[in-house]
Amino acid sequence: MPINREYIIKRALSLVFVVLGVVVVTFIITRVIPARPELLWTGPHATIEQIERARRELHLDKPIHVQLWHYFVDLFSGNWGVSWRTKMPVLPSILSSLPATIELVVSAFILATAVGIPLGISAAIRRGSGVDSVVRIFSVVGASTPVFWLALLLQLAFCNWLGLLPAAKRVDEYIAISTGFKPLTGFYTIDSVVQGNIPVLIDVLRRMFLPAVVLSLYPMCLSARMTRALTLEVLSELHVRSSIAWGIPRSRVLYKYVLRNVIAPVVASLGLSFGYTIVGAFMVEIIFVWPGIGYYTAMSLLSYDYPAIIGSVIFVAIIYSVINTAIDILHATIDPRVEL
Amino acid sequence: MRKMRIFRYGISRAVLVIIIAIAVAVGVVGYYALAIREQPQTRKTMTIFASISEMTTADPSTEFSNSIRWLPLVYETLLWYDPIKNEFIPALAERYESRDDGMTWVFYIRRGAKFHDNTPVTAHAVKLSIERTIALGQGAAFIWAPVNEIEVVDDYTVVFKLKYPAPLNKIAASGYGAYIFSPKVVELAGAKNLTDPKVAEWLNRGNDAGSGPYRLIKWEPETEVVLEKWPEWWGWKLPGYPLKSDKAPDIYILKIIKDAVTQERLLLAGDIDVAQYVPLEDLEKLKGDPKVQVVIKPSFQNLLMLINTKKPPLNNVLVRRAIAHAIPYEDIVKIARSGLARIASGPIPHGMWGHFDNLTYTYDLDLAKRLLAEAGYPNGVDRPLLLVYTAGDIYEKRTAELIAVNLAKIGINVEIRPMSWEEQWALAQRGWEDPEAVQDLFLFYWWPTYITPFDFLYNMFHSESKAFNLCYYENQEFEKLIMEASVLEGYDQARALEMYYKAQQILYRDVPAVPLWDMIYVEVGSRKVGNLDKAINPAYPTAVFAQVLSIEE
Amino acid sequence: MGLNEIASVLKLIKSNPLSMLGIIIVATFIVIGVASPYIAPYPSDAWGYSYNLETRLLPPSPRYPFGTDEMGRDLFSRVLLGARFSLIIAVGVVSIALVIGVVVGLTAGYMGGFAGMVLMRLTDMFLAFPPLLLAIAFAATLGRGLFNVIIALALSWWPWYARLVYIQVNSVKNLPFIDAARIIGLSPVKIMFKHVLPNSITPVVIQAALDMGSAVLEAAGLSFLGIGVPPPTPEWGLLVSQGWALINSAWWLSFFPGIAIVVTVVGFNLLADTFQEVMDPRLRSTMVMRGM
Amino acid sequence: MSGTAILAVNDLHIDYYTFEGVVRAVRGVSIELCRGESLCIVGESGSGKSTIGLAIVRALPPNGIVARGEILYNNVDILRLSEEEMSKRIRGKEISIVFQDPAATFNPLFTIGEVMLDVIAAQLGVRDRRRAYEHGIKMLKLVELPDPERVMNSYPHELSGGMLQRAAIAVALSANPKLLIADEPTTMLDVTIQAQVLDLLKRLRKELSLSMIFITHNLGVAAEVCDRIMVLYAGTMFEEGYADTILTNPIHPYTRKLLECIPRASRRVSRLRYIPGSLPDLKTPVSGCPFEPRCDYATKICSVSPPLVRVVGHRHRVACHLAQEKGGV
Repeated sequence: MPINREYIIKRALSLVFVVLGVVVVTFIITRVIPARPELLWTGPHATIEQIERARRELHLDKPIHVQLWHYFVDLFSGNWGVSWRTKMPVLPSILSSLPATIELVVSAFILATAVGIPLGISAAIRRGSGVDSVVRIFSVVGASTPVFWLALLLQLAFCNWLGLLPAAKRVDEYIAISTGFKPLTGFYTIDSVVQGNIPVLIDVLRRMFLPAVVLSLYPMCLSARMTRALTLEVLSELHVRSSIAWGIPRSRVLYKYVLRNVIAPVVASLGLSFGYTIVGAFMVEIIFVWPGIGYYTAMSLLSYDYPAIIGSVIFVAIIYSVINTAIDILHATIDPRVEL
Repeated sequence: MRKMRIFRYGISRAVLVIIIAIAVAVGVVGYYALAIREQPQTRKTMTIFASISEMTTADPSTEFSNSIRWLPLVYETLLWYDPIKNEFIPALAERYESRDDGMTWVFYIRRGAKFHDNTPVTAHAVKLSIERTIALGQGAAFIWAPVNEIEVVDDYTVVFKLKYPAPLNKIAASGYGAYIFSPKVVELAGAKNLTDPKVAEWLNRGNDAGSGPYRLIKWEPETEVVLEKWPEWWGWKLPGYPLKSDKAPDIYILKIIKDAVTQERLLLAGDIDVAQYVPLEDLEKLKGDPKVQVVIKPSFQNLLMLINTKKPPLNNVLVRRAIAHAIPYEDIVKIARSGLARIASGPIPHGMWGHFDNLTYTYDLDLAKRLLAEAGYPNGVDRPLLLVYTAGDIYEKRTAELIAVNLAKIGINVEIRPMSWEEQWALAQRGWEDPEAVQDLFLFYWWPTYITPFDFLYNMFHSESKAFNLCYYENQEFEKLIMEASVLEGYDQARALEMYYKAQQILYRDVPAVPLWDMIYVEVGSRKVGNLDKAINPAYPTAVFAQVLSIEE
Repeated sequence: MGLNEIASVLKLIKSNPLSMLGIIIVATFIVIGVASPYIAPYPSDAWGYSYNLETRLLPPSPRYPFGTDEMGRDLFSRVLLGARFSLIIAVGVVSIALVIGVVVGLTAGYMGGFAGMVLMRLTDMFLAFPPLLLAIAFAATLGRGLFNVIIALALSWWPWYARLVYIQVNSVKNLPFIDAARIIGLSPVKIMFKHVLPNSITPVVIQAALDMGSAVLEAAGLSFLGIGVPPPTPEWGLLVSQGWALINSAWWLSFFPGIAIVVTVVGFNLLADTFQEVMDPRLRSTMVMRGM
Repeated sequence: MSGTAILAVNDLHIDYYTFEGVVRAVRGVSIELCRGESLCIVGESGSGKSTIGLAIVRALPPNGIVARGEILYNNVDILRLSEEEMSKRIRGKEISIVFQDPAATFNPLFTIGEVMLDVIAAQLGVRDRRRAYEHGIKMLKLVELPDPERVMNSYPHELSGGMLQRAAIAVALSANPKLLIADEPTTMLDVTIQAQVLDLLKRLRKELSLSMIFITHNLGVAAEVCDRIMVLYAGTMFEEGYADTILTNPIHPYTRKLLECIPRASRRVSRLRYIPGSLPDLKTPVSGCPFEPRCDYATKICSVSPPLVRVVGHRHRVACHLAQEKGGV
């Protein structure tokens, strides 16, 4: 498989520009749109002196391009402001809640693609059949379901009525503390495996199951729909028929040739799925008391903790851009036609 | 007729295999997830307490908010106060005396008490702690306003000299701003002195400098706070000390769980041991559940509707009175709190010293209409009134809606606006300069910093209390009465009480605010948590004194 | 998209029961949205102007098909009225976003050059955010309220339309009749709005109309996060979120408003699917003859 | 005669199912192709000529369905073979195909070599990749591609149309098929390249003694490469015969029109001729002759009943009501 080093460098460079763009947009939202940005930044308990100080710290007394410059400098030197709610600096709080979110989002994301793509393919190759109808209806209904509503209902059904799964939290403190579990990396699944702590691993998986399933639904439907459409498109292309007509066995054509044609654009579209997953996490984490970035953001939203909200927004947007770049590079290794 | 389907079998078999593989994987994980619920041997006893709000700061001098849920476990004051029995429980002070009509107070510090850093608790530490709190001047520092000077007589005797008589025993028992901590923090934090911001930073990183029965071992203010029993605490060894139990939990965890439903679920699933907020509608069901116990205790927290007395038409006392009579107090208690509140009678809550029972407004729409007509609004008020409340508080939300429905009946339209507390308070602050630009009605909780009627009356109704007098109420006679009463409280309680009553009668007549209901606290605990009712004290709202709990295995 | 495509969409809708269902749902949603204040069985309950101690938290019954809430109000009436707010939000968001998107896309596409590039780079910057995240930032900056929700969502949506218009304009702008208009000496603004726009707008407008389902969904999400429409507005997302507080004993409070969201959005998505099959040449390619 | 026929198509009907309705693309076409012979199927686009080619290798698009008829290859009806037998026994090593659009024939994500090696491995059973590779190089040399090594390792987007078409021919021939279907192989190429590819095909046919079905819309091309010509219109056969017969003595009015459309230097026509009118809608059944609306000689009967196929000479068949009368012209 050709890996074009030049392409990767180009892509990484353009990532820098995308991140700069993201920062500019947040600058517009936070500094240009509000009439008095310092009030949002200090919170209402602030005294006149504190507000004045914030004005100076945010460089609001300077011309706008100087403000933008300082905005960049502050962000890249890790000075993301202080939350009103917790009185703690925003960036460390976000970073400390990062592993919980990654663990959840990645599981959901894997689940979504691992189920969604095969569903889409199987629907496409039996277009018009019962399987196809079921997949189509499922993907439409799934993509139309508010993730928070589904989370509430499944929690009610599985935890309250059936009593099969734990309602919330990431790990049971009883089990964690009594087995001496130490969160080293913050990824509890990894930590428990490394420490050979089976009870914690099982507890963590049980607790992750429901939120991950809920979170995966929307991207799952999205990838199923997209895969179905793409497979239909590829199957109608001439090269499929020519390969078969030349005598390559049909199964080989499907597994080797068609599959890669479908996977390449599906991979390219995973970024959007990821975007939905991580924003869905805002709502799912608050329902399942999952102490990740989503929980932090949702809590900040409930109390209008502005620096924390904007910090989370910038952070998530940057992660999203990075993931998209990684996905583009992955796509380029599958599809030789891709050029910048 | 033959269909030429090229893509008939091949790939679907592969997809089938993938789907089956995933299904099997999910099934296996699911099986383990569901079937194996191995509960390992617990070596330590543990209590998990669900807190509805995140912790704020960890600085005992300035903290004036949610951290009261753990501060009294890690830090100690000189005294604790039991407002229901109206008696003091010795803490770091073994005993105390007041002299000169409440102008001088002497506290005798407990020998053998030490801080978690193993330095002894001394009179000097007490002086430094309180002086730091006063010097920083934040949070509840105002409680020490009467103090003129703190003198260290010897290592175990400290004397407070006051500017005017005041109940310093109650002040010293305050849930905020009265904690004693180790002066060694200066050294540990690498600070120049106690007021150096480095001390606060060190504390807010999750360090503690207390002397209480528990130590802070994990500080994640947004998700959880973990306390561990400190075996060296003097109280464990003191026979007959009321605020302790031999079976107190080894680990006490404060878990932040932001909503009542989840708290209830986790409690029923055994994931947590004490839930402070459960949906009140579910309470009857919970009472019947053998796994849990429901503890109901009166509180000193009440909800009032502050009226903007400077903005027409509310600057007319008749309009305010009409509003007071148009509020369905009984319905509000039934619907908003499922009956778990008492209809307020005056701004001082039931059960507290200074409360009087005959200050309730009647719900009488005819009277309200008459008053409104008399005020010159026979057809109702021509503009909608803005009622603000704290977003996310369902009790306030329901109360607000019920008020709006009923005021509409007498021709007053109300626009309800939920705001975050921060926004709401910021808006209301502007009212002192421009009362026309701010809200008309403000749903407002109050609970005392230390237990005195003065705390309620001064903060919400004295014109010098710009921060919380959000009725913008000014009345010389009233202010004179409560200032005098607060001084008398230190040595002549009967006369003070009489003056507090007069003051409340003025409020009843002027209606700067409508007291709505006094909250009844509900805590639901697992059955294995014994002594839960004893661990709750309305003077320290929302705190559970874990050292009193008795964990049954 | 011309008459032919519209005709084939209609044909497709007639032949496909799912598309038919979509039409029915969307039509019902619009009718209820417009008429709900008049058809709700308990109008004052719907607006939140009443309460009733006797009927608190009743489960669904013939009298109260969706049950009652903690204030004793009929949830069915409230959900019906909710359709109105969802409709207002959906129409508002889509039309504002469309106007911004068309102006930006048209200017960038027709003008081209440096200005066009700058505009499109700006559009790309907005598109670098995951869906809904930008709306969250805007909503947090603007504050709660129906109008602010609409603005926040619209401000985060216009880039999609701008790009769509841009692509359309680029495919149209070099057609002979545009050149002709330019030679005659018509002003660029006139050419843009009189000639370029009408020939490039149809697919964008259709896309926007079908996006109304997503607008309903995202507005509900904002309400759930507490930065959407404030209570006592019976907005569906808000109703679900408020029902959460009582879900252990009164499941219906969250269930029915959620169902309303799902059904409405399904309706729009089914229609969108139908249009997509007709308009997307890649999906269509399997239906038309090839290589004959 | 049927003994030497390598391919016999009898009464073939093919339908496409579309949203607009069922398109009857091929309506009862019969073909007889002798070993070593080459047949041109000529028709306008939409006449169904490519569909027949696809049907012979059983590679119709998913919505294309053979409604009736048989396709006998060496007396075996390949429509009755299973997909597996088709791939194992027929495709590639007996019948192979070259398509019109060389860029779309190759999967964009795979090198030419990968496709070729897969064909060689599947049809010739050459599992050893080096041997297969050598064979592939040999095939690429056979189609006169310069630098075959580079072509092997190139992705389709890296090669020109002409090179791709040569590569496609090489892949199609790599398992030594006996019958090659060339579906307008030159239409999408530059004029100079067209001639080269045609020459190549002619040469290969001789060298490898291939039978060939050459599908084109251009009678001129047909005359150049083929022994026999079949004229197709709206899914039905109008005229079939030896190339020189068709060119010198066309009977069907449509064939004549087609001949008039061939641009010739000698004729000095001021503008290119074309046949007025367009193909009939294939979704609606036609009661008479499908060419009737465009035909200069149409009579009453032409719109009422479909013309029968008549033999008018040695291996010369015509489907026209007027054929008998005008036969002698």
